[in-house]
Amino acid sequence: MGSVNALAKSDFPLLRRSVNGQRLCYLDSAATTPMPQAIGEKLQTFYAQSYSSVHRSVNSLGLETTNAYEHARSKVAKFINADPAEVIFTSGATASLNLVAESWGRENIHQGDEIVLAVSEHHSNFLPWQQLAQAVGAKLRLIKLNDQEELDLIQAKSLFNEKTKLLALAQVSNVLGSENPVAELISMAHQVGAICVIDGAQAIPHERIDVRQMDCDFYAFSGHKMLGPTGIGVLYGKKALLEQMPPAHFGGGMINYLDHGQATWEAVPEKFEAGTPNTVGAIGLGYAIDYLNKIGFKNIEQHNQELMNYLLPKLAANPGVKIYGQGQKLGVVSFNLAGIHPHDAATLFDQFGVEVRAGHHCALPLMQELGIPASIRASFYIYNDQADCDRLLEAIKQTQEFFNESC
Amino acid sequence: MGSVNALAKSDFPLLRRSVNGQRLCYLDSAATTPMPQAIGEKLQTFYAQSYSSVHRSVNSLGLETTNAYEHARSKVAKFINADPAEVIFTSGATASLNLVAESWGRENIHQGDEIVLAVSEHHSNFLPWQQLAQAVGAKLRLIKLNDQEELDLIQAKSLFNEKTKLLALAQVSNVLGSENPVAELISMAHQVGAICVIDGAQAIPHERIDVRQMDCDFYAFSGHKMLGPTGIGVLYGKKALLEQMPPAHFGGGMINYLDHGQATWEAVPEKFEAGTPNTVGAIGLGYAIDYLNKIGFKNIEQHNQELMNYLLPKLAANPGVKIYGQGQKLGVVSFNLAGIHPHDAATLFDQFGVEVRAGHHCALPLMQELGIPASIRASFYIYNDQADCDRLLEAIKQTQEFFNESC
Amino acid sequence: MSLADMRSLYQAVVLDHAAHPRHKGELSDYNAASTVHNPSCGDTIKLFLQIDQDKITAASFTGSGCTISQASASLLTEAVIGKTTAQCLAMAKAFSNLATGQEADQKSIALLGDSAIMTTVMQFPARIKCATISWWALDEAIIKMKGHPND
Amino acid sequence: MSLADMRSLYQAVVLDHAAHPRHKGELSDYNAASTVHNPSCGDTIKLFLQIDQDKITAASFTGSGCTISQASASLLTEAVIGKTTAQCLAMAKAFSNLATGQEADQKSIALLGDSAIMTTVMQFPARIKCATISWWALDEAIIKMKGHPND
Ligand SMILES: Cc1ncc(COP(=O)(O)O)c(C=O)c1O
Ligand SMILES: Cc1ncc(COP(=O)(O)O)c(C=O)c1O
Repeated sequence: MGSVNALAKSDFPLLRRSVNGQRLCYLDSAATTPMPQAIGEKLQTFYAQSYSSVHRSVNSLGLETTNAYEHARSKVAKFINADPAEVIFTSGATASLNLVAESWGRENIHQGDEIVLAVSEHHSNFLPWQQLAQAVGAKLRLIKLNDQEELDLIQAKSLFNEKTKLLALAQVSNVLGSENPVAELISMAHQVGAICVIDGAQAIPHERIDVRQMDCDFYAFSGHKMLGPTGIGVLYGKKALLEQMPPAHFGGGMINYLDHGQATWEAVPEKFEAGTPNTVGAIGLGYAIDYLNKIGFKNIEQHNQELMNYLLPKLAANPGVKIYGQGQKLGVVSFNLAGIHPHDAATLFDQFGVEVRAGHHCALPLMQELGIPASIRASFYIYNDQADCDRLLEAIKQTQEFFNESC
Repeated sequence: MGSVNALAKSDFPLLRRSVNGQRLCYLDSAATTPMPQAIGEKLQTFYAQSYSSVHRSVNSLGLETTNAYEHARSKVAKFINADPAEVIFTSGATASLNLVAESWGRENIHQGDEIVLAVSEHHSNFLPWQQLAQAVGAKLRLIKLNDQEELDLIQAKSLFNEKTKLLALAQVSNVLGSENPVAELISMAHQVGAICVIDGAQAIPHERIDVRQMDCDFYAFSGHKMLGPTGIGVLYGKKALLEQMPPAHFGGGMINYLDHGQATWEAVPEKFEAGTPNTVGAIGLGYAIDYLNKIGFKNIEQHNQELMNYLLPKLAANPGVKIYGQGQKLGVVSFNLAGIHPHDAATLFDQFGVEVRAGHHCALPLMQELGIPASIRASFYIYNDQADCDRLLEAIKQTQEFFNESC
Repeated sequence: MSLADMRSLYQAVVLDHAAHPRHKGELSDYNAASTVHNPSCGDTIKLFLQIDQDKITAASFTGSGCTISQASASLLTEAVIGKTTAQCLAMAKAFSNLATGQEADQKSIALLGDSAIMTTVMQFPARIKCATISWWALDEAIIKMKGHPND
Repeated sequence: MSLADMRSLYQAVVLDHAAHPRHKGELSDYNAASTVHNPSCGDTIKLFLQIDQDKITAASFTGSGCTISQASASLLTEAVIGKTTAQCLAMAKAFSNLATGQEADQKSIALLGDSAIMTTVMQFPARIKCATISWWALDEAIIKMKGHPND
């Protein structure tokens, strides 16, 4: 073991299991993160001791659950520096982004309008806008990559004009792993009066987010990529915007009154939370936030940076390795091995217990821009250590030998 | 204790807690059900031993999770007698019903068309259709109550005509607790070529569902009302219909290809599952199905019927009690106490640890039809016993005395 | 069960106001009004005010609801008649603060008079909305008519 | 790690077909074709067939993909030339069955010839799709041209 030790590896029993006879080397945190054992136990306790239904209850048990649910909302609000009324619980980042498209988008994007997107957007922040644009006759304008394979700010500048109604942008790309120039792009967008939707799915596990300072209009993320349970996500929106927007889904818990067939809506955030919410999911997300706060983002950032500083030079030194994107990596690195298809490589890695992702990473426009069908992606988080980097490097070496010998 | 013993009460630690110094008497199962301890433990084990991301993985760990997720889908399919490709996982019944409105509804309901709904629909099966109708200029036609306060089949017959495009109907009302004449209404709807959306949220915990035999076109329900975790639900749809429908949400995992800006969709059910699903929620729903199958619907139905047979005559014998709906009750009974507002009654009940629901139960059109602002609802399930009925009856008596003395 | 707790919520004066609400019915003349719903139960309170030279000269309410909401509305109408709109806004804020367990300034509390009795609802968190909705209606009716105090 | 397992997946003939695919490129004359994507990785196979009097007289493919999908497509083209469309449909079904660990009838297996080697992919569930997509394309191309066998 080198100097980079895992933060709290022992909290994750999953990482002690084996895969194909090897101890698991989990390098797919950008897809989803394991949940700390203690959070699972707390959720179990909640189900066993307090679980009931939220809202609309006049009984004590229901109130306990409602308070726990709203307490989770407050934790999220504090975590991203928002007001609790600005925090909408959804089933995940994809649902959050669709909500913006279905509610704000349908009301505000019209024929001839333009939407600016990065070519590196995840399908979840690409397709909703593409489909909306097709439906209303608006136009997508793509921020391309410069020769560092990072977003091209100069080209981006030329995309904004008085027709631009929206900027949809990932804070951190799930393929390139680099932080996009969000501040600059938001300011370009706001200068022409456009609204900014930031997809924070890959950023929020890695850095302290302050939506007010960022001045984004919407911010979306998922719980399962930040040590929380599955099926829960968040949409932050500026209150003034949320208040003007119509609800996107309809059902229990989101109306104020229904009279002569006319419905009026509850205040935000309830207006956007039709139906029984994922109560325990939200509470679990709250626990994940407690956990991250306890470790502290200073430690998280430093840890991941040290891992990258260790790994990247060694990876780059391998002449058969092509790394995509030359920016600083937030724990995520995508690459290809010369002459070896990423699927074949991943199958070999898997035999070593090294679990990476191979494919297009739900970023086909970026793959097309990079001129590749797919890539290998290794993504690291607080429980990974230098030994995991070494195992990846060794798996790469063996894979290269296997295919070079064989061919 | 009388002859009606609870089925498996000991599996639910929640029911051993106290509320306001009294042992909990949980009579709000129509809102949500507690989760058996063993399911929580299994989910914890899953997170600790196998959890990873579904789909799009070429690694062994991801495949394990994908298999568990798809196995849960097969369990659901078998449970309702459908094909796995016809089972879409959603975040709950509300999301399922909105999905039908957003996808099938927007394509197929046009100006001048008519939608038939029961006046007793839950807001989650009322508002999506009301809003759609308002948006496109279609018309809602309501099935009213007869003098038994059950759906009026004779009046219903007069509502169907060649303009009817859709019947949206709860199988069991969450207020009246009675089974609606689903077979008759579906057949009326199909005769005029209309599509049938059945809201099974209240039926599925109580009886064996066979969607093929029922011949509904869509069927929606939630996991958290059938002993499963929160944040998971199902939309069943006939495969031929699902295949024709456009997706309602867009994101990772639901496209087949994206080329020159044109997206083509994955096959069903993936087409409708954009984004990372509530993997563990779906697996938990699978465990809940195992649990229900083990107890057996014959036992569940008999148990709930025995409870109702015990409770209802005693409740009806109290001259200050007005019960709504004269049909057979599937564990759910709504009533009011003469001269006492349901909120005041529920607050008193709560002091006795008797947790009921008081309010409009997200069924304002029904409340307006019944001419009341709200009601008390007591709902029973497998863990309730005769002692719970007695405690409700006692709470009613004390509440009546309290307010009658006081006034 | 603690019937004593119940008696503190349902005091004689509360039950009396609920059973015999004061100023119930629509005012024949009014120049400010507001309707507020309690979405959790479907209860509705509509409040009517006649405001002359910034003073409440008449107040009434309609709508159905539980003992708590009816009594609170009835007590409210008694408390506000004769008060200035500024006093009313201060009272609404004080009531809402007290009912949710927060502090309020003594002067405003004094203005509440008998109506302050409803703030015992604080001990029954599930019922706080029942007691406060008529005060929200007051706040809203005045602001709708006069604009926001800071405008 | 078991490199032996890897050798059973990546046998010499597989690597050879992947490195030197047979019949790669668009046919100048063809009367049936189909494109199939593997949505999990973005791989694409486009298959071209010339069918004369119900016999495959020429076959080729284009598209990019992993060793498994390229080798499988290459082996497929070799296997189908000279077969009838009915034989091809039977082969596609047999291949897909074997690759997913199910049974297939001996006659169809015999028709597969060398291409059957790809069904060892069965031991690598994550890669089954890679091996089968060219066979789906075959099935689709024939059915598109001729209609469903039961029609
Ligand atoms: C009849 C009925 N339909 C639909 C729903 C909505 O279910 P959910 O809130 O879980 O989405 C409910 C419960 O709230 C219900 O009782
Ligand atoms: C950048 C980015 N955006 C959006 C998403 C979608 O998140 P989810 O699948 O949890 O909805 C992901 C992850 O899949 C992502 O990496």
